[in-house]
Amino acid sequence: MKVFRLSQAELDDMVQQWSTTRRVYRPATGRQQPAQADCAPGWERAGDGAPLTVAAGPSKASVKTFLFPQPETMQTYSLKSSDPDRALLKEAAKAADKQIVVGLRPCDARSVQLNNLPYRDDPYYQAGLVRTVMVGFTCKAMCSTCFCDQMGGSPMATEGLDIAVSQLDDSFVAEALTPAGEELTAGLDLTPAADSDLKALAALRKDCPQPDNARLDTLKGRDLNTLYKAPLWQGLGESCINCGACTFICPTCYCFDVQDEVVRGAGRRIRYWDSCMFPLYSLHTTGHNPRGLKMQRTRNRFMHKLKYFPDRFGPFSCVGCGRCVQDCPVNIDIREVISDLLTVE
Amino acid sequence: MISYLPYPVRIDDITVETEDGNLKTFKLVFENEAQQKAWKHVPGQFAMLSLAGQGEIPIGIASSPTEQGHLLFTVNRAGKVTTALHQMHPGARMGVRGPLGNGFPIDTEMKGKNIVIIAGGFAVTTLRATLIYLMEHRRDYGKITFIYGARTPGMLLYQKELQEWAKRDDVELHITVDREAPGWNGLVGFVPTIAGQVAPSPENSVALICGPPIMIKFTMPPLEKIGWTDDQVYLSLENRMKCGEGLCCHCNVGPTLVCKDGPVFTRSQVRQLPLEY
Amino acid sequence: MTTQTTQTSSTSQTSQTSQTAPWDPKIIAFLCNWCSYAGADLAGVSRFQYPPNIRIVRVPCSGRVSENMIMSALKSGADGILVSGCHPGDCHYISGNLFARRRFALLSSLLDFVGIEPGRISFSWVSAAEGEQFAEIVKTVTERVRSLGPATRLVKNIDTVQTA
Amino acid sequence: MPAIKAARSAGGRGHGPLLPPCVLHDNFFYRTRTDYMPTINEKLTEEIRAQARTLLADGTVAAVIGFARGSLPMTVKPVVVRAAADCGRLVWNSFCVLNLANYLPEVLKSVEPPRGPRDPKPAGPLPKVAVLATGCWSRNIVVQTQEHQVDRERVVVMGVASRGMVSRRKVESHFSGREILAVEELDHDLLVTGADFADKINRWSVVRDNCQTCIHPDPVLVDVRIGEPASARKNPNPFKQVDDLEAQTSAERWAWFTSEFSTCIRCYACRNACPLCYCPTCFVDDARPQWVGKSLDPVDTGLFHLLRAYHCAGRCTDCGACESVCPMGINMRMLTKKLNKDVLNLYGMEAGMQPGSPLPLTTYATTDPQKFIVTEAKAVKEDE
Repeated sequence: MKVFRLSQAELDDMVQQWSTTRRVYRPATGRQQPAQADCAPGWERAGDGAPLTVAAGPSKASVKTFLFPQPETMQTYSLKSSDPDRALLKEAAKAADKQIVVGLRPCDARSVQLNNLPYRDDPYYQAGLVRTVMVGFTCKAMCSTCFCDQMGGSPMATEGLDIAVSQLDDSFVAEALTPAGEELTAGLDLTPAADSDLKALAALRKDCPQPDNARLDTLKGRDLNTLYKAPLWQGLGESCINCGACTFICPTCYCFDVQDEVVRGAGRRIRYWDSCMFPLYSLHTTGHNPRGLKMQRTRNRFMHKLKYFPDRFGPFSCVGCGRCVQDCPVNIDIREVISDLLTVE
Repeated sequence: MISYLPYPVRIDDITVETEDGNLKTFKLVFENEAQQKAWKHVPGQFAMLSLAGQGEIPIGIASSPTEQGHLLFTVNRAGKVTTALHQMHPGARMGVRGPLGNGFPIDTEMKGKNIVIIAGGFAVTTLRATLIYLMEHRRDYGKITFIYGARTPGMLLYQKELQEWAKRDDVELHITVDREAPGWNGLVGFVPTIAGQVAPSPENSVALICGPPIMIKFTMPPLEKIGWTDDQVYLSLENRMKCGEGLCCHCNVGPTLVCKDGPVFTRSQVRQLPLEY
Repeated sequence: MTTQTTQTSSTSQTSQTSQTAPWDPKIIAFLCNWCSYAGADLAGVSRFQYPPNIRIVRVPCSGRVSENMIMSALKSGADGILVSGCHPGDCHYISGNLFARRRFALLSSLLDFVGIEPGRISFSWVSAAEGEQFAEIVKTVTERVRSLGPATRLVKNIDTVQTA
Repeated sequence: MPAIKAARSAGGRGHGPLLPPCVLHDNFFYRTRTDYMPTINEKLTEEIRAQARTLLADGTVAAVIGFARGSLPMTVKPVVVRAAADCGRLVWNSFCVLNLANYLPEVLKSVEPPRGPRDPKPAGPLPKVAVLATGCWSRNIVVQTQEHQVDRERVVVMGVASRGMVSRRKVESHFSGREILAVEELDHDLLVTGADFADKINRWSVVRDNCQTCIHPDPVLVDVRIGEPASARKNPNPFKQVDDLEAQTSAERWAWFTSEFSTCIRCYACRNACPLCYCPTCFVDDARPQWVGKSLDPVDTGLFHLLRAYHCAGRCTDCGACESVCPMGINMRMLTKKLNKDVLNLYGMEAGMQPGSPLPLTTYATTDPQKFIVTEAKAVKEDE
């Protein structure tokens, strides 16, 4: 691991240098910018010379869009009758060049690891992991909606990052944590961090809230059916409008739907984000819907995050970024849901 | 690593199975011989049928692994993809992705046991695969009882095979229709009633039940009365699926993913799940 | 986040052919069965010449044409759309075209508002006896669309789709 | 790292450490003052609670749809109260941006005695539901009645004159993204507090665009009056934003449209927050035929928004819920506002203002303008 000390100007310069040879993305700054042609909503290309500032708290859009694009072209085909390969599906050509995501927070970096539990055998996600270098910023302060420490993360955590940038008083310390991260810093004229910087960083890390999920872990031992039948879902379901806002801004929601699109004889099969909040999600062709009620769908989302996923993989499927808390149209607050679930008899 | 790319296949033959024309059996042949040789499935598993421009659907494999060289799928016309599939002709290209799911425990729990197969309507498809497999490996299993019902004689699938099986003395066949019908000399009555009359012994036995939920609901009490337990009964669940690999989460019933952990479950497993199927 | 740079062989063929062949407008015409379709028929029988650019979709009534159909045609790459029904008062179903008139007025205004060129989508009344008028309208509409050039706005093109 | 510690050590409310300090009672600081006078909204809150209690206690209604306090500043949570004892949860403030009419059909159904799909309707009147309604929400109830989604007989409208709801986004952008930990509401000002700032801003300056241009703040249906009726509001041009855009060229408008909707993530919050969107299967969910693709293709996103807006033509009351709930801050209200303008200009109608007459698109006049018809346009040209 290599550690460097950077001023703001040096940091900007480093990003600028990267952007000459690679695509570098950062969270869209200020008011939502019109998406650039090749950017997902909420992200923009870095390297335009503007100083890199990362607002407190998680970025508006989560990092999952880079590993789990919306949409992902899975296969392509032709439906032209003249084509001998008519209706033959072929793997879609994929970009393989490295892309750099700058400015994600430790919670998002952790979400990449969590999603990797179900997606460890998914070719597209794995290819995305290989080609995406993540340059994260640790959090100097937690927002009032942040609760990463209670979900097993920490504002100063580096898990999942290739380079972790931490702010000291007037400068930054960049830790190149992985070979991919070291490769990015190689060849750049960077000042190695002094012992005093390392000490200050260690002190920050020691001082910040530590992962503490002891209280939540009691959920793992609870009987599934008791939680499933808890009365709290009724009220939640009544407030919920069943939009997909929470699931689409959530870094750890990973459901997808698959669909074919054909335009003038050229077709592709795509997968795109789906939400268990939508009635169509579980609707059978017969018209039967196992989760036909709003309440059942709301319950499914929270139970998946807090019970089904941990039962299957261990950790909770939530990193405590607080995006859903901020943006839920009807103020369904997962922290309240957790608190209420903990008190279910 | 998962591959979402379907194997290219050709429709070799299409059989209209039922009098209403809504069920057709598609005989599919691999375009690539190596892929055909590599294909191995267990009765009870399903595969994704893929139509370029339409989408993918999960369908139970109706052919037994012992039927070499092709795959059979019996498809009910219901939605977008199945309607398009029903309009296709022999020779057309489509795709198959799989096999997916767990299948019936033919080599484990079922081995050496008496097998009772209870099927209703067009849920018989994977049970056809199972029965053929069992008959090919007849010595590995005990007594085989096959109870199958449909609404009318014309709605019975695989009628030719049913006649052939009826001639065999190593399979006990009970074919029934819901109501009296002209020209039908066989059993009349709902599957649960017939199952109660046949009263298969639970001794060293395993039951595989596939059919509409209402049939399963009423088939269990008569069986329980004569001593069947939930652990002996295997059911096959269905839910909306997209990936078939346990990723897309569409088919979850509580923590269980039908596509990955199922579709075959024992009845005691199913009873522990929330009612989301 | 990455532009899909590589396409299937067939897709690139498509774009090549569309580049090499001279562009000629494709216009989807939704014609009411009782008046405009008969008007088009009459135009044919009476040998009134009109441009071969329209592709006719016969509908029971102009009131049957929904915004979904019009937008779907736009999305699929139609350069122009013509919806034609009976003259007000002549509707086979008494008032289908009068309901349609309100809906089309709002739709064309909304599409104009978001920047779809006004000439792309046209509405007209043609009776079964107006073969010549039908030919005239098709000429007018075709010329208008031709002067606008190929449609690009709201035309779906899966070659240039972003993947993130 | 004192900042992190501060956020943590402040603890939370009774629920345990998950909730940070911002969930403290919004008016906590204000109430401790000696010169305490209840604000307009506090008085309205008390009145709502009292009326709801009465309605539930005497059995007039089986449920009351209202708002409860949210967990963050400037949020409220829509709730259905079914017991008089729970009416203390109800609140009224300037952040009630959701349209409660959206919940009405479903809650009406939930209070009916359970019955199977083929069972006949039970004899006798079905239980009623009370709902809070401002001008626009009450107009939506009118539309719902006209469209037979709601039985007017079963609804008790608790009419509140709207003073204009505050846009959370406007407040946040006023403080350029600095985190807001508490907002106290006075009659004409908001006291906004963050970790390192406290400021007083004028309430009207951050009221939502649709409320600022609203000319019908007072409910058109009132069964139980809450507070005073609003005085008539004059607005020289409620369609100013639309007019400004119309003045631009076609290419400029297309540029606006593509950039405005490019950040859409297709979460459908706008659709689901809208009381007009009650179709069992939305056109975007149709598979046969599939009208609109489902991914983030700009064409599909654009088509979704155009068709969604168009389906609201003649029915939209400009309540602004769609815009308020959008997590990406898209101004999709511009499209419905444009349609509202056309409906008013062409047919002289405003949604929900004429309870007795049919909706504009379910009727016609033989004299409807048809300038856009090709035949006619050509004839006019010939005349010239």
